[in-house]
Amino acid sequence: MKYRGVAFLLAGVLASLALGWFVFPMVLYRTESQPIGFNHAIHTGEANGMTCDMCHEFAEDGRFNGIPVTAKCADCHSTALGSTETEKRLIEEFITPGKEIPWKVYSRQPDNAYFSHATHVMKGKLTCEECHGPHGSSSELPTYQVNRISGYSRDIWGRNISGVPSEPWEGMKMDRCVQCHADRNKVDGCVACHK
Amino acid sequence: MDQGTQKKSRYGMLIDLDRCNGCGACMVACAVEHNVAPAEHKATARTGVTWLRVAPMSNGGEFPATDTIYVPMPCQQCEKDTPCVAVCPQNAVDVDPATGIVGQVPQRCLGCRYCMTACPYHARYFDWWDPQWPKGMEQALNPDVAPRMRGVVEKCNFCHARLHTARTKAAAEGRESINPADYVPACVEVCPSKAIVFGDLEDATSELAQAVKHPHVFRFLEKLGTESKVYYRSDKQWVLDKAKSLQTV
Amino acid sequence: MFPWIYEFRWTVGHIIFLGVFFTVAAVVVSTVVLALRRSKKAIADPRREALQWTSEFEDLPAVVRACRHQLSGEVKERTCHHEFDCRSCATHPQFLARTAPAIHAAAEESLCGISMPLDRYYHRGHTWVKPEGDGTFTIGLDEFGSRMIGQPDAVALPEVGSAVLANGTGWTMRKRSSDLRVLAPIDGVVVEQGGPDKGWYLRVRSEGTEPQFRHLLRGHEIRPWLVRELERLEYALSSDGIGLSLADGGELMPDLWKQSPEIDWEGVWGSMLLQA
Amino acid sequence: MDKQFIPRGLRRTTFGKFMAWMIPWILVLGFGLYAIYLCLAEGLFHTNMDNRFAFGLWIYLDLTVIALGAGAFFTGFLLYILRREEARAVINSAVVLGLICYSGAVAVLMVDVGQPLRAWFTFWHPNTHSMLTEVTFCLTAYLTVLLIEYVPIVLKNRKLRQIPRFLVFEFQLHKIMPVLAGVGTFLSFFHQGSLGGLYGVLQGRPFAFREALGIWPSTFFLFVLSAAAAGPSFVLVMTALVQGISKKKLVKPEVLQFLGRISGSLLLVYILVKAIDTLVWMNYTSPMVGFSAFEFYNAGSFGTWILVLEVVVLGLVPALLLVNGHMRARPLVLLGAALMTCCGVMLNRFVMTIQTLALPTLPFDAVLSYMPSWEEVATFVAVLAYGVLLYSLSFRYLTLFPQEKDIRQS
Amino acid sequence: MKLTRRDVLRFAGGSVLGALFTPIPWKLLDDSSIWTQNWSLIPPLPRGPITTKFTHCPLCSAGCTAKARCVNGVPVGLSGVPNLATRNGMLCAVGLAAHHVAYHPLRLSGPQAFTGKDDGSVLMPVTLDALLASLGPKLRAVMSSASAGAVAVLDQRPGRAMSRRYQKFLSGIPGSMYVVSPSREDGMLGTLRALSGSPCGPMGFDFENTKTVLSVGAPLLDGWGVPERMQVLFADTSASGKTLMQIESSQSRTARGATTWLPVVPGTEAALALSFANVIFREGLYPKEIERTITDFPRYRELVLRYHPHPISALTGVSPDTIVDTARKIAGSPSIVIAGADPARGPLEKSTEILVAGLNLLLGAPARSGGITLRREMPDVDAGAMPETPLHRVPDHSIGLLIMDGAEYGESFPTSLLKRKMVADGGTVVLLSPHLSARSASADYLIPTPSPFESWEEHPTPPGAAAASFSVSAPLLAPRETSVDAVRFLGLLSEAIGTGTEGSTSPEAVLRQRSDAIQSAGRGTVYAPDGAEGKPVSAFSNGDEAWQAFLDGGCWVDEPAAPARSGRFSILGTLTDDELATAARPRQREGAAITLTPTGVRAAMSSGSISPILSKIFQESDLRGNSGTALINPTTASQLGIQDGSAAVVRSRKGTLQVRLMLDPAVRPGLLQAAVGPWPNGTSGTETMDNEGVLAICEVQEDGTWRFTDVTIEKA
Repeated sequence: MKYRGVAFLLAGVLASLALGWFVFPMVLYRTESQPIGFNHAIHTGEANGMTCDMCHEFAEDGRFNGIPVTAKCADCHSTALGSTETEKRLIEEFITPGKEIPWKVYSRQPDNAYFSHATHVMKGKLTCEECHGPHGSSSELPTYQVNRISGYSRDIWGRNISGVPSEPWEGMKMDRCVQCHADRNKVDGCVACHK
Repeated sequence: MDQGTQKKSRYGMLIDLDRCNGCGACMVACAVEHNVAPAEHKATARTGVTWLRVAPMSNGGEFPATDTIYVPMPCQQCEKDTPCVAVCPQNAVDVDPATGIVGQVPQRCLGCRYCMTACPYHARYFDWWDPQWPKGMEQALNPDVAPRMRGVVEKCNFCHARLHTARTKAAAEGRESINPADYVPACVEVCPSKAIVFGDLEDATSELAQAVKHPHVFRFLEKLGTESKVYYRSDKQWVLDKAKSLQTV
Repeated sequence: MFPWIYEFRWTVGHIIFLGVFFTVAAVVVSTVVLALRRSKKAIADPRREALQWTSEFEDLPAVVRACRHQLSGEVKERTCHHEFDCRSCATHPQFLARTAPAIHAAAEESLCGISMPLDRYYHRGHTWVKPEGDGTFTIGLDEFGSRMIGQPDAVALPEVGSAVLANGTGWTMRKRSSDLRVLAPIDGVVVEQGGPDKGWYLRVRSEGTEPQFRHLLRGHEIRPWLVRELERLEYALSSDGIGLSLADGGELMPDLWKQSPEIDWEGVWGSMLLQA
Repeated sequence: MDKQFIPRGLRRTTFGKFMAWMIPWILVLGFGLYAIYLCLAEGLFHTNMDNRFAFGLWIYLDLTVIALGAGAFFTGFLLYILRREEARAVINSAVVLGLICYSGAVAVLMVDVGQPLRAWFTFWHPNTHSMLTEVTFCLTAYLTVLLIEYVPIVLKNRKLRQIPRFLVFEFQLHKIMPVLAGVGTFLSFFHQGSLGGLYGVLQGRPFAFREALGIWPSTFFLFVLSAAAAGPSFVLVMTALVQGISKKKLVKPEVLQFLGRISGSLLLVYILVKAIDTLVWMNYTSPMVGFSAFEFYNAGSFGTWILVLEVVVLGLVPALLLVNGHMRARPLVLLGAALMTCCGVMLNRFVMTIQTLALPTLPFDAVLSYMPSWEEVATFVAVLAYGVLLYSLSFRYLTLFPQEKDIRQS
Repeated sequence: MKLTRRDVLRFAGGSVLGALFTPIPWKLLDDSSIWTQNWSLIPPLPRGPITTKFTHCPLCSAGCTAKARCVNGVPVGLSGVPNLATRNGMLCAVGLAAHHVAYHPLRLSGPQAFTGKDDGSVLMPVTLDALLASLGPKLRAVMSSASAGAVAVLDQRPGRAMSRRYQKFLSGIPGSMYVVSPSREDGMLGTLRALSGSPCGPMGFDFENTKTVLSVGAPLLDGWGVPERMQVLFADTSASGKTLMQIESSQSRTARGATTWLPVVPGTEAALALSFANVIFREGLYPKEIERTITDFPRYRELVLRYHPHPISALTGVSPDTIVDTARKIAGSPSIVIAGADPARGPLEKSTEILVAGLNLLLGAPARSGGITLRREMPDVDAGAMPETPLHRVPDHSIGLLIMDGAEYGESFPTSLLKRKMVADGGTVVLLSPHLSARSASADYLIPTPSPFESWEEHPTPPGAAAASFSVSAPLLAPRETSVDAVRFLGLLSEAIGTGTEGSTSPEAVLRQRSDAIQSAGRGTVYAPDGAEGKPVSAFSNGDEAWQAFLDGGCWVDEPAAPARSGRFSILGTLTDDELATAARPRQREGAAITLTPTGVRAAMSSGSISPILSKIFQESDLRGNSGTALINPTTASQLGIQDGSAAVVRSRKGTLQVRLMLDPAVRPGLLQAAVGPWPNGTSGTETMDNEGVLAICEVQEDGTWRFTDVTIEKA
């Protein structure tokens, strides 16, 4: 058989490709569930018309508080608003006992990275969507996946395993910071973003 | 920061050796600020991690004509041909063009220690051990500074985390530049005898820029031409002589 | 390292440094690739055979590579650089011109009981070739070889119709656990297979022009050669650390290996059959 | 039992005796591997290096073995580029020695760095101004070249060469060897230089700092020269050592004399340049930054004697012995002078690495001392054992000295 | 189709080739390198809201104001609050990491008791009930038998509201004793107070208004009193216009910072003091009215005139001119003469303390501006009127059961001193401490108290202060479940012996009592920690307001005392002629053995009581010696053939000690200054509870002092 050798070679290539592009991501990432559901769309939609910074707020010194504390939720959800199962759980498990919700944060950066929301949002005039995409209008929380080796959320690398973002906001690796800074002619030392 | 609009700074320090009495408050504050782990049992003065080291300097006289001063020795933030920057094989060290601060990125460092041999001030420290905190003490870590792992080099960066905080505050308040009062390194803040002046050398009106003009102000190993930004001052003649003669042996 | 990595700078230093590095890497890689490609081509017979001989010849000890004119005493010391192929040697004809071949009356040379008939040509790898006059040539293992090896356990001869190449593999023999490659003395196409029992191994027909025997030993060269070969055998055996007496009653013993079977006979036979 | 693997025509000791020689070294290697495991798994506190003595025995070892391992590149250079056929007698041995030196050095470097898993960052984000980057790139590339050069030697093993593919590949590779030798020479030239530059660029260490010629400090060139001078001497010494241990004559005396002559002439040039360099340093470089050169030598237990020892006793003297044909003709003198040359280079590397770090820079510093820990020594010895093992295996099963069978047979 | 080896190889080759075009190798490389950058061996940073709380450093009597930066309410950093109108708030090295103490590895996990002292068994964990069940009968036995010794409490921070609780507890037990630390920084003021012929209030030093300070060994610039107060006043004497003269045998940090240093032969300080007085007398530099107010003036004068500078110069090693100049200097300007010692070195000899204190009386103290001032008594809570007895003045073998409050001692004392005070069979010792310490070995019972920042602490007037003050440290951290505070323990103990409990039952309530007392006294001002204007106490309408002000980190400062009419004092006190005759003997004898003197850092002599991070100054630098290091003069060392950093064995009559010797020209030849603790990270192999370091080999003299011990040094 003339092409027998080539056939085996190709079979090997194809097996690798299948393994690498389909099986590998499944093995590399572990899916974890969020403690409770959350519908951003309801909050930001026309009915309520909330903006991002109403919950994800800045402290007085510019420090970004990130995910709001339960007390913030309780401002509105002191009692159940509606009768969904999620709402019931929110009240019973978190608001009433005053427990913080152990959210898993999609965009959590490692401890050694320093990111000032104030500098980027207030001074640099970036919008939330430029980095976080249409997260604020989603009606369901995306699946949270964690890298088994590095422990990072999958969103840091980007949903696309190739590392090439399929959406402009995808991926939050250092390359993206550097690219954005380079595009804007910012000249920084390493410590400007590393702590 | 934006090259065009952001004012360039050159942060520096002036340490008055006559005021320093070697109490060690700066060393402790520095270690707390930067999440340096307590010493491993076998650590010594030569293997410990002290971003700021206070070293005794003796006049060499015999008792009772002896005199000793204490020299706090943080990273000297060399400006020109920064010895550690040039030697690092993988760009883990750089001089921040916006501040003149020599930054060390332990996450990039491979632990070859070439920079340590290059630094004439011995202001760089290697993590010989895995950093270990007593149980529970990790919740008392400073959230603004990442702990380092073993096998990398670390050093003083003029409490850069405090500059982060000051910048964020400035951004939140809509100011273009930081308020100098918001950016004071830990050692400067805690010195009980107020021996350290910190500031921007670029700003000619700053207390620091004025103070370094005094004739009794010097830098260690000035002739090496590294243009370090940590200045010292002493009115004691033997200190001036010794600092300028350089040679020790 | 690469322009798409964020720390890449288009500075002279970067470009020169990395340029040099990539050049070096490219040279190293292409060298290996070139070697691989060439060997892929060369693996085909008969080039491999020629190549193998070239390679082996280089690794032969200098004493083995002594020029036939040194054997005959025409020159004091001269090492062959032509893979024992006097056809390509420019000096060989000069020697021939200077000294007329001695007339050798005797029909055979005999030393230590080894008889070497002089009606044929001898290859240094202990084969002989005898023109049969009908355009075919008989090839066999000389007595030195036969006594040294004894009766082979198996012989693999080339198929009738296949080509053998001078200095290439003539045939292979298996003796005990050793595979022995016997070099063919001349080019030719096999017309008949022989065997140890027949006293010859191959009969070949030369393709095209009449074969030349200039590279083979003959007549007066045989005796000095045989003397050296006996010395060499003695050395090869002694290199195994065993003082083995070659001769019993002045004769090289047949089936020499039986004397001391623990010796590395593969090594001895191989080196006598011109394998490095 | 392994006779079929020993090259034809070579006499090697019995397998039993060979194993008796190998097993102690294997044990030493195992012990060293344990020390390496400790350093890698638990941290470098197992060494006696510290923040002030950040480079220790290992870096010294690296610089030394690479200087001595220069024998490989220089022999290749002599044989393939300069076409000096004398070198063929030792080229295989030199390649194996080079491979051992370089792979040992790289292995030790990987233990020496605190985060070996990140060592590849140097390739990804190289700082082209750093001498260490140059060293890393050249070391990696040259180690690759040495491995490729080692391949044909292995493929010529009596058993392996019976496989036609190997034989042919070996043959083809060998034909292109001059290209690799050229590349190797180029790489070796650079990283020997960069290793010299490693210390020469340290403006914070006035004892080591040297004026630059072009972009490289003078030590760059001094290291190249000294390595080129010491390389042949090392090959000579090792050949003599192997001859002594195996009790066999492996090369013709002319070859050793040839090596000695090359080594001696280069050493003479080196010493001359070194002397000029030292004078410039003493009278210009060092005083300019406020340090008197002689005070360095009078610090602690160091003394001017070290300079005299390095330049005169272990430099000029062997150089003169080696360039003199009459002296060179005496085997003992030849060997002794080569040994002195090697020691001189080792001392030079010691001065550059250890003394540089021991000397104080700040007015309140003292002369530092450093004594390697058992883990460091064990790692060092492991590399030695690895070298002995690899060399012994190569010596037994491969043809390292092509002249060996000729010598015995003639 | 048969699968050949070649096929398998081709397939493998193809897979390798294919893998290069998948994310596998590249992503693994990326992730593994990220792993090395964040690997699990380093802890994650705390995340949460950042807040600021004001408190006071609870580690020593200075009680410096501190600003705590908290994440999730947990303090992650402390800093001083400088320029506070009340009290200086720059923290010292020890205080800057006070928030780590709660995590110290040497912390006690629960109550412990020796379950069999004789057979050498070790402390074993016990339940609190079992401990009380065993301790109660012992206490009752001691109370009921005169021969079993007295019940005593050792309180190393007297003057607190908690101290009053102890005193009250003791007042219910006949024959009990309230014992305080033997060495106190302002011990000389106590001596001065005792010299008064009539009842006299507490005293302080008016450093702010003084011109000249003559310090006899007091470590003024090395942690004495309130560190920042001293730093600000004397760190730069040329700028402040003040003169600081330090009399000390070695060149301490204070001696270095002082204007002048008088290197004195150890033990001759009293002679030097008398010699100064001699000059003052002969030159008539003293205020004439003291001839009337000093009751034993003629006797003093007669004594002093025997101490002419010339002979004394030979004795003390201080030149006659220096003696004369110094005497003129202190007599010619507002001045303070202060006696003290390195905190590890314990109390001065009684005669030295009295004779130095007497110099102040000679210069017209107390109530002199820039000298010794009188201050008002603090508004007190229900004191049991128990007199304070310093430990070294307690009669030997008189204590049958001792309750030690707080293992931590800003100053230190040898365990052998304690043993000497206990009854012959050792009695019973109960130790209330958050962690193991050197003192734990002498205890029979260990009660784990809340650690600093978990506990309610109060800070009454710090040593040497010119006016009374008070502040509170409210807990920043939740105490461990197993910890038992002192108030609860006293209550349980009272229950166990059947005397019943009374009064407040929580430490908070105890402190509140003091707050209420201040509020009802209506004097002074409470200053908020943020530096705002103070609020007069009279402006607080009720106790709750005042208490809230204290909880917010406020500090109360009393009004200055009215200048008092000079009272009558005895200048020589109870000193006998014999005592005076031997007062001025040089401690270091010519040609004698090496003299060992302990040295230490205030509040940092016990490993468990300080942050492990203090390893930076005690272990990872040459700034301070840790347990097991000793300083020696290079000349002495070379005579002994000792190298810098070498190990040696120090031998005294009490035992031997392994030390690492460091050469220091600032140490007087012939002296060996050995560090008392610590090993801050608690990981030392020798960090057992019975290791008190150099104090174990110090000889306690007849008078209860241990400043100097004759030793020999051998190379190890």
